[in-house]
Amino acid sequence: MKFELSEDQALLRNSTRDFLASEWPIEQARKVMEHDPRGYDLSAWKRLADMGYIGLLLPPNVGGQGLGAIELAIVLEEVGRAAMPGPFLDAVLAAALLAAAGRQDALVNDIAAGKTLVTIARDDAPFCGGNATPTRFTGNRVGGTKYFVPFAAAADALLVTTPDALCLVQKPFEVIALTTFDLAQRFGEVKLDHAATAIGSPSLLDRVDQLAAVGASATLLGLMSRALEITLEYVQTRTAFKRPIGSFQALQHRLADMLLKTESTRSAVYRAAWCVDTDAPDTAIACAAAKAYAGDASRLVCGEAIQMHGGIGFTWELDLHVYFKRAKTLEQHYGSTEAQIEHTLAAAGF
Amino acid sequence: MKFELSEDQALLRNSTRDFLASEWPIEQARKVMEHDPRGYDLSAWKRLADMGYIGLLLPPNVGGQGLGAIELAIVLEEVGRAAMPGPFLDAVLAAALLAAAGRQDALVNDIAAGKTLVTIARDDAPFCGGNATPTRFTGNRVGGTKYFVPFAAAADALLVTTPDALCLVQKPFEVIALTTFDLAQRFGEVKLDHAATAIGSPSLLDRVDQLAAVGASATLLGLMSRALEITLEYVQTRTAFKRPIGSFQALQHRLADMLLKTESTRSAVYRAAWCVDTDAPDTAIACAAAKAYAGDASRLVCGEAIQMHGGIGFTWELDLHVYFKRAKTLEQHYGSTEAQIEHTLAAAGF
Amino acid sequence: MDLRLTEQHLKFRDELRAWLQANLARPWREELRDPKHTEDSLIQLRRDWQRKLYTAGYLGMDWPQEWGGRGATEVEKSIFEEESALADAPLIPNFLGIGLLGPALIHHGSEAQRRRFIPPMLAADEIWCQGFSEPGAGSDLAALRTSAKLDGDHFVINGQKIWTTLGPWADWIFVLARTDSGDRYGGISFILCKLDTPGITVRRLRQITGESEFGEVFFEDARVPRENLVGQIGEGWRIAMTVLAYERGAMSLAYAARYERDIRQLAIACREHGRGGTAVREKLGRLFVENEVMRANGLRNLANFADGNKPGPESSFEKIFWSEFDKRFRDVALDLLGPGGLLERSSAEARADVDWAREFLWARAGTIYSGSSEIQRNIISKRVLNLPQV
Amino acid sequence: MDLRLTEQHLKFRDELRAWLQANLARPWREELRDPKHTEDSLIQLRRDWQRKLYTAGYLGMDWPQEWGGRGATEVEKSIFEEESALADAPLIPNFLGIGLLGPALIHHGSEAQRRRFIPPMLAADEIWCQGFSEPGAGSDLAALRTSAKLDGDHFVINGQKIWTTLGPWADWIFVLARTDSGDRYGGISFILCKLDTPGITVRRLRQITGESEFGEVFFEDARVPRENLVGQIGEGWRIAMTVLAYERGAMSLAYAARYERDIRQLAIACREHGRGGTAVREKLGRLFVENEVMRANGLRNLANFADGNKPGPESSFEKIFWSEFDKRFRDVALDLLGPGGLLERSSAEARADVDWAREFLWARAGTIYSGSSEIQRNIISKRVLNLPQV
Repeated sequence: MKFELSEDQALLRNSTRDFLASEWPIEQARKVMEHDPRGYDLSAWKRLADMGYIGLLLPPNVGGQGLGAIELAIVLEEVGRAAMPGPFLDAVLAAALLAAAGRQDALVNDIAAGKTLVTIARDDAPFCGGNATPTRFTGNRVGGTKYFVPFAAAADALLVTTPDALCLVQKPFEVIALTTFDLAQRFGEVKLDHAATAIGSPSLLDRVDQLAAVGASATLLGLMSRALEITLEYVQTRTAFKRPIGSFQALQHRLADMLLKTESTRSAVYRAAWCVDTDAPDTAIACAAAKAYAGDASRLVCGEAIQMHGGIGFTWELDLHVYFKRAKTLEQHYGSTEAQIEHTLAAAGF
Repeated sequence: MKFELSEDQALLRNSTRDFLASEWPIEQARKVMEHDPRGYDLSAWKRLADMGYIGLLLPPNVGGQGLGAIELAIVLEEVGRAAMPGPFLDAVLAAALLAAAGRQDALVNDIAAGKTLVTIARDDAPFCGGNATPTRFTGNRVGGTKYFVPFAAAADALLVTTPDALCLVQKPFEVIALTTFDLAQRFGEVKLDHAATAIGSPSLLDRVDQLAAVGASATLLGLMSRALEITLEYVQTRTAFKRPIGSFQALQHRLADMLLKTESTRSAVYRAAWCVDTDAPDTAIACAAAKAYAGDASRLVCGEAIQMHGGIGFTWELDLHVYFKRAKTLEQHYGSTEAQIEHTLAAAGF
Repeated sequence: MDLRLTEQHLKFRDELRAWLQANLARPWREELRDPKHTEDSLIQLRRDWQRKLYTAGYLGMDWPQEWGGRGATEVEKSIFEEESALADAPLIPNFLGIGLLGPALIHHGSEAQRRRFIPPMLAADEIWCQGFSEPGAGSDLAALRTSAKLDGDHFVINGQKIWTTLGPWADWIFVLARTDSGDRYGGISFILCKLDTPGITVRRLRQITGESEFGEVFFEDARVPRENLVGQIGEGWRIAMTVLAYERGAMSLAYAARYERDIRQLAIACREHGRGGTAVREKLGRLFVENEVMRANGLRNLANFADGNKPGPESSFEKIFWSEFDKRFRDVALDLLGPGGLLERSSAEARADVDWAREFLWARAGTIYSGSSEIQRNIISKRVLNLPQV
Repeated sequence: MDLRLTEQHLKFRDELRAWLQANLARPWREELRDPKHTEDSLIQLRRDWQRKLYTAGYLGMDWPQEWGGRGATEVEKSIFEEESALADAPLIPNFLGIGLLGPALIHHGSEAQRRRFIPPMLAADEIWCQGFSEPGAGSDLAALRTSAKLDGDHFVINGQKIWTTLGPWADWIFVLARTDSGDRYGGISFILCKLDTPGITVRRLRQITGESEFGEVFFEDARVPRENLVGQIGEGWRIAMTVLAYERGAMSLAYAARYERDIRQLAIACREHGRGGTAVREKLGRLFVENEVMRANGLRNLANFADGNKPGPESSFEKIFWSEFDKRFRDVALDLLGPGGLLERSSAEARADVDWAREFLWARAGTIYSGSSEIQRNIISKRVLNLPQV
């Protein structure tokens, strides 16, 4: 029994951290977020693919690394720490969904190679509530409108969820940009009236949803870890009333709570990942609980980070708002906190 | 415009505080709670009546003082501070209900004089939920079971709520004690199959419920004010690491929040009372919001008071637990927090 | 106890309400989402609005008659704020000039200074920004290091000010500068500087909302006439502390009016999106309840003002209450709305009622500016609770 | 990463589970609500249970073989706690003796002390209570003032100890006493005292739950043989700090097991009372989610122990997490149940599943005893975050 990463896993973490430090220093990440209309950088995307990251979960015969959820969590924690923009998790999940549907063709290979971008189109309404009209698949055509489709404008194909089947739709799409305050992830609204190929039953999503929960909560963990780190550095150096502000007990106690939340998220995320990899009986509970907890915790920690920075924390220049906005956005996607609480209860038989 | 009490009101507050200090020092209150099976002291009850407190809201022609909700709040704030046990608020509300129903008879007079105890029997189930079976009134008889009837064992008559009518039932009752951790208020379960007199429509409760909300939230205000006072004294004298613990910033910030909650409750309670007295358009909202807020705030403040006392706060000997238990109990009665939130929304047209 | 406005105040309120209805073309939220507007045109609109208010006699109401005063008190000012919030009127650009500098000049300035500065300030002909905070002096304001050295009949000013609201549009800045480096409080002076003075540079400071209402102001050997000193040398700290108390009037009623409108909009949005259930209802209800308590606090403060009390350290309660509530409210709103709540105002599908995403971000500033929640709690523990300080 | 128990640990768990099923007559909650029981008879039952566990080899499992050890580690101890919680077994009365004094004797005691005290402690023939806290020394334990003056071959002890769990039933107490008033830490010694020694008085201390598990112990010129000193004079603080680290093993899994049972009972209660709706569901769900995170923390700690790590200051996380959660959980439970949740165990209509009222009150102690949440946060900020201390 061991909670620490294995040697290979630790190596993956270190190499990912090094890779992102050189490819995606925060200045570069922010430049792409603020100035690249696509929301990510194509040549950097190719290098990410060449390093094997996009094919992380795919079997080797389709160009993948055949790794598991723990490795996914390791990489996405680093992605979160670096606040790397782009459709990384989306592409990984789309590839996993295709693989789960038994596809081993050029499409999957091309995703892993970074040549083709596929993301999953899920939301049937732009807001929460019962007013959604599901997209339908009949007679080899898919019709309806999908909202908050990740990187829809850049995608070559979409995996569209319908109550009838999961289906694959090729571009071109009519995409209306849905612009949120999170510049690391771009969304589009896509009107569908397209020929489509069924690739499998909606139940294939179950496992992909677990991977999504692990991936998103690992990203949230990375975000909050880094925001806490930045804050710990700041409170050691920033002085007020002739003392470092980190010496004030009221802040110390809140920093202790931030660390507690961060480390508890870490426990939950890696436990969930381990459950997925070992097909443990409490996998569904562990994944949903990790995402639900991570969303709350990350928003709180990143928010406290801004507060403790005072005025400077409210400036565009400082990076903290990028973390805070990402955290709030991820809370809403890949199964919102509310949805994950419901998943937890359902999986626990409540 | 003036938030401060008028001269008469300030006099009432001072005289009530003096009266309770001599009649109900905390040692006496605790003695009665712990050793008097009735839960209050008959001779003290008589003196309370003689001072005019029970008839506070009643018109002078039935032995009352003809005062209003502000005065009710003033008195109950003091009752809360003193943690006075007994059916005071219950008797005041029952008298108000009878008066609202137009009763000006000996019964009302006797309540005001402390000779007769009447309380209102409302709850149709011991727990929250949809499983309650309403008590019914038909053919001049009332049938059903009422739970958490205040001081049922001591009551001479009960005002029983039914969907059909409010009705008055005379003792004897078969009472099963419902013993909670709050020793200041006694409850009983009463099986009814009794002759009963209709006294009016259930809608008469609306105004009484507003008085109940004011009275209960004023009591909660008194409880939390006193718990905070006790704690402020303690943190000034108790030392740890060679400093008074009140000099630790982590405690200071929490004490500031406790004061903020206490003073905000004060604003809400007296605004609600003033609304009732002036029949202001936002009376229903103000009363429900005051009770909902006071319940949360008082539990939090009394709980923090225990925490800041450390081990000694967890002892029976110290009085704080009496305040804490009263606060949690009042949160559940006279319109639970949940019910008052719903009242607020309904009154605001949501 | 009496929480009813007097006849005189009711009359004031009714006249103001009628005036607002007649004079306010569109609610501010509609201006904000009109694509024709730029940051500059929005400022111009606020400038025009201030001019209108001034002409109608609604500014400086509690000042001496000669400066526009009409014998009003905190009560009229609070009614003004509440009615402006109800009508969703723009915030005047010179709110800091009128809120802080005006009282400073009236109580501590020279007659010449009052004549020179007050009329154009009220008329929005000159926009003022506030130069108190510095990169190294925020919560601990007295740590400020911007220096003013007397050289003949000029001060030579060096240093940097930050969080200067409306800095990029302002004509003048009122500055706290250090005239004696050895005296923490007594070494600070209160000086007025024209922003086009050589050696003064204003830089925009972008906020996390993407807007740039704030600025930074740099001083490099900027020479400012000695006559621009308010009060005596070394009196700056005392003047600033006096007027800062004015900044925090009875704002709770105005905030409660604004929040109630937004809570109601949130409920409408939930209905429109088919979002029901007791969980949604309880969340809306808790927000509404807390907002009612804020309103009760506001009524109490207003009544206290009407009763002749001055704002005291209790104003810290008000600041903590609304700013901490705002954070929670905006967060719950996004959770109820779902992903669409995070949309930029200009995006497709964004709701037109409230700019939920911007409000969520903006709420993070409320617990920081004008004395952070931490500073407010320090004030309460020290000045209200009298807790031992170590 | 591997969170699976090894074959050996699985075998241990399965054997223990079978043993518990065969040997535990009734779950503890059923004993608690059996009206035949008194406080004394419940203690007797716990004593009997400890004896059974001892005979079966489940106590002192990680001690040297001669004292019952079987080469076990924190992993087996944690499994033991979790399985005991799942089976709802009684808490052994000597949990503090075995948890704190045992390690102190093994690492710092004399051979004679071990022979004299360990066997009857394990067999529950002698019950031990802990004499660390004093009325004036709680969070600041080193402020303790109980004095032990050497007089020939006896210590003469004067002072008062408080929060002595099971004090009223104990035979012995292990005490931290001051042998040098000038040396804050180095002036403290660790001494064993028989409670029937003349000059020692035990008084029951009633808790807010109405129970009297705690006591106070008064020392008035109590003469205790010098041979009852553990370690050297002045070593008491060091010994206490070492063994206190043991008090906080990996308890999260045991707590999570117990809380899950109660959360499920709460859901059943809501169903039985016809209490539905999304608000209730969300509350239950949030509790369940948080409890799962506690379980994840527990698995992580367990795996770290199995991996050879010793408990460090991170154990403060565990303490804060469960105790703060417990407070919120028990409060939400009462809100979901309504007035009936506040009933005393013995009252009509009280639910038989869980003593909700008592748990609500008892939860207030969790954030106070064994190092309050405040102390735990101090430890984290100092020893984990290395924040500057002033």
